[in-house]
Amino acid sequence: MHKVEKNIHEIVGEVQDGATILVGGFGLCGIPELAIEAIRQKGIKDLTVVSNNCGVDDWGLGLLLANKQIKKMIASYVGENKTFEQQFLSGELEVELTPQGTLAERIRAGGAGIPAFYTATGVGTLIAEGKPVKEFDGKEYIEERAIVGDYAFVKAWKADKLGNLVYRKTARNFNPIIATAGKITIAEVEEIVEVGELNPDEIHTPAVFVQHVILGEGYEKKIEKRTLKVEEAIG
Amino acid sequence: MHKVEKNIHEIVGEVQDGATILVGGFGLCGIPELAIEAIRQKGIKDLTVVSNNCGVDDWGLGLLLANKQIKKMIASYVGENKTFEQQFLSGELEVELTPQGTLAERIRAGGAGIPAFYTATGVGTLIAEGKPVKEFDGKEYIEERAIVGDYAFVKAWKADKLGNLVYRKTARNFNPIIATAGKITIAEVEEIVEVGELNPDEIHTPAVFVQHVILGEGYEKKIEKRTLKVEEAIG
Amino acid sequence: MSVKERIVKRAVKEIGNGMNVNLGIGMPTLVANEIPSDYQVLLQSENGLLGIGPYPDESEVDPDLINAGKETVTAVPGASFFDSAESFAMIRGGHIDVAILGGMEVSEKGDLANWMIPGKMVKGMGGAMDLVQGAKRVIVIMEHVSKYGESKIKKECTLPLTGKKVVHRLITELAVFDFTEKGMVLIELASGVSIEDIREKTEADFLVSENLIKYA
Amino acid sequence: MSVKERIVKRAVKEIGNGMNVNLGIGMPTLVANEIPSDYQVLLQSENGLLGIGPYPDESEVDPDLINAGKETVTAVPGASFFDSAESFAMIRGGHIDVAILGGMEVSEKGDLANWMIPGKMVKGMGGAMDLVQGAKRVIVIMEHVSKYGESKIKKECTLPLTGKKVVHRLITELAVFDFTEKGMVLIELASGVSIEDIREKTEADFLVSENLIKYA
Repeated sequence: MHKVEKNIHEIVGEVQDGATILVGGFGLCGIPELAIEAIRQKGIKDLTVVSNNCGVDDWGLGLLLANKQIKKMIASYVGENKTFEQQFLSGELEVELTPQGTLAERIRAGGAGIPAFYTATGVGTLIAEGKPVKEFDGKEYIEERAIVGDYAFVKAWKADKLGNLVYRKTARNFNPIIATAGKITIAEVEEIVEVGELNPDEIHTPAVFVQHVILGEGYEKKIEKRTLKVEEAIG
Repeated sequence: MHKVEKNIHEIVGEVQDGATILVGGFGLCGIPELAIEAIRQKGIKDLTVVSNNCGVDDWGLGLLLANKQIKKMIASYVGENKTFEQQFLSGELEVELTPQGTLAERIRAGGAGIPAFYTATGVGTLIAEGKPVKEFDGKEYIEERAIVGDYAFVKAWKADKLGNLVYRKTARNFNPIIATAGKITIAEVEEIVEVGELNPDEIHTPAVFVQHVILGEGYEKKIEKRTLKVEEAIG
Repeated sequence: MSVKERIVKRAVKEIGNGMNVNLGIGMPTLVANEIPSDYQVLLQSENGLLGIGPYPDESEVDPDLINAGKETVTAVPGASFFDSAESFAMIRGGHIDVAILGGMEVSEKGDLANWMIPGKMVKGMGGAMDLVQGAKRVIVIMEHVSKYGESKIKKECTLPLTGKKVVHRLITELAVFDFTEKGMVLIELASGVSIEDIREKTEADFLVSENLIKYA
Repeated sequence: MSVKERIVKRAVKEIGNGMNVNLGIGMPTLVANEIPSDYQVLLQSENGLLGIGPYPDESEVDPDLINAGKETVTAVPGASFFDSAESFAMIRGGHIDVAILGGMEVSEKGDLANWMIPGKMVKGMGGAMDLVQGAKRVIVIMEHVSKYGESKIKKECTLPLTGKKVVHRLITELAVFDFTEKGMVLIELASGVSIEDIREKTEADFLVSENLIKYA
């Protein structure tokens, strides 16, 4: 079934206030720019957002934060965003900080029908508070729960019209697992090819996980820390 | 560090009697033929073998079974092998049948440092006996434990000299997860290319998981059920 | 039309256009041939393929390309390959729209037994236990009675279970049942079959749907 | 040589040829520059890259290629990209030989605190909690005392922990300690530093190795 849609605004229009959305990307790398902008324009409120980071003040998920659309954020690192600090301190924003590997595994578990798993990550720290602890082979582990989203928004490099996805370099990051963990998954991509053009051995996200594909244009792909070779930087 | 070795027999020579070995493949598809033959020749005994199937009477893991080298088998389906039945009924062979998805997830968990996870698979069946049960969101799940092997033997299509692996079609199957779950992982491949020749976006198993790479020759790739289009079969 | 053909022709109606479907080994595999040619359906094979194609001709046979029944197959355009953990993430995670499986016994509660017969050699459950728990809809297809004339639709399964309360719909050559909160419900009768015929050949208790469909 | 340089030059000795290594953000990142050029070391970046290369020149800058510190980087030949779940499977599963991380406080039991200061804005732990539990060896590098002259090596950490009993080795500009069953052991002194100097600047109790190495 071809899944290519013309209009991200139509799809985003179905997202209800209060929804849980999963958003791909690491920092500003590999984020679904179009979806974030469409959600901002639509003004959907009280969102629970699951994403490794929360963008910067004027880009990425920072746009939704600035617009006060986020009620709760589940992330591993939010240090690049000043708006975040303000809303958190004022109590407007609820935050669940999760170790990055645990966040990734919780999302993967959500997509894979695993309701909970054990990890040593966070044992003996604040993260373990309130979580069941169990010993395996003499070592302590904590139980972590799966995450599933009402919607998952991912950014891929290429899609075919069935929704098979291929990512590029480190823009892959959380996107493939987030694609599996949304009840509805929307992929925005830089290029759409005909069915059969992607090598089936090289597909990162099989079409079964993707409900809608959107062709994006004019990706800004902002860079947070443009770091150059020292010779170049000086020279 | 280049990991290409000349001699599978030397590596297999390090495997001790009583070791737990994980073996890739589904049926006879994508099995490490060389490693199995080397283990047979070396006569390593009392092996615990984790593999989805146990080959057929005269090929694949069936060779080790015929040679009475397997003490315990952890698998999801062993119905293609008559030797299996004899040894099982005579009590020579211990068997732990595990649902295929649970087997795959247990192996993945072993490679990923997850000691245990919950699944609905097998709830209310023989498989659940003796396993902790826990309810999440009103539904029952059973706890399943991770599997780690002393050695993991996989078959890939191509490797580079660092040990990055690429698989071909459904010969991928259990191989990538098994590659992650061995304390020592040995990959045998049909072709070895120079470092840098594999596209980093298309690598299925990153080099970190692989300790030794062996170039195989003369793969038989036996077919269990050669099934043809009806027209062709008749015509 | 043979009993198998009848069942298969009814079973294919469970597959909608655009669905992702897993067909079990044996009779369920035959359902693939009946899928309307204008449908875009992706067939999943739990060994790591989404988009099973027809059996190959001689020149296409590839030992690296098999289905979960270990038969040589082809892959359709748009197919993808993946490892076994991802394959069962698809299945367990509820991404497969329909799984069609064979059965040895089904109970009135929707329990399924289809993997072992005590006393006979245990072959293993393969992916069946995962499929019945994970697929959005689980359709069992089987003959209504055993070769000894015994009902395979039981009050309680006598064989070891594959899954408990997992069957959504059961299709036999005589009837179709749904499993609901209220119990097992007869929803369709095959042509020339009466409710009494079904009662006689069915050990399980069942309700009769108000919208019972009879095939003329 | 600055304090940082000293620490970094000592830290690089923890990296052996052929290892897979994760370097934390900040000072640990500088260790990469000191790895002998004839070593084949793969640097892992937890956002999904094994084989980090040097920073790019202008023409190589690619917004799709960053490290865990969100800096633009390159990838070495033989590098691979993967998703975040696989990246932490690598880390949590014990496939990374060495992780070198910065620290705010280390306790004599090998506890590490390096992610939050109560009262200051919480930024998040990123991948640090996974790294300290998963890497085969966890090396912490930090200055011996705070800018207020207080020992950062504590009897008990005062800051919230990143991990409990996770540090294998601690490297400061003055000394190197190992964490063993018997307790924290001083194994190396920097040039011109005495055991008494270390006792004075270290709140934690420690043993002195019989094979204490002194750098002339």
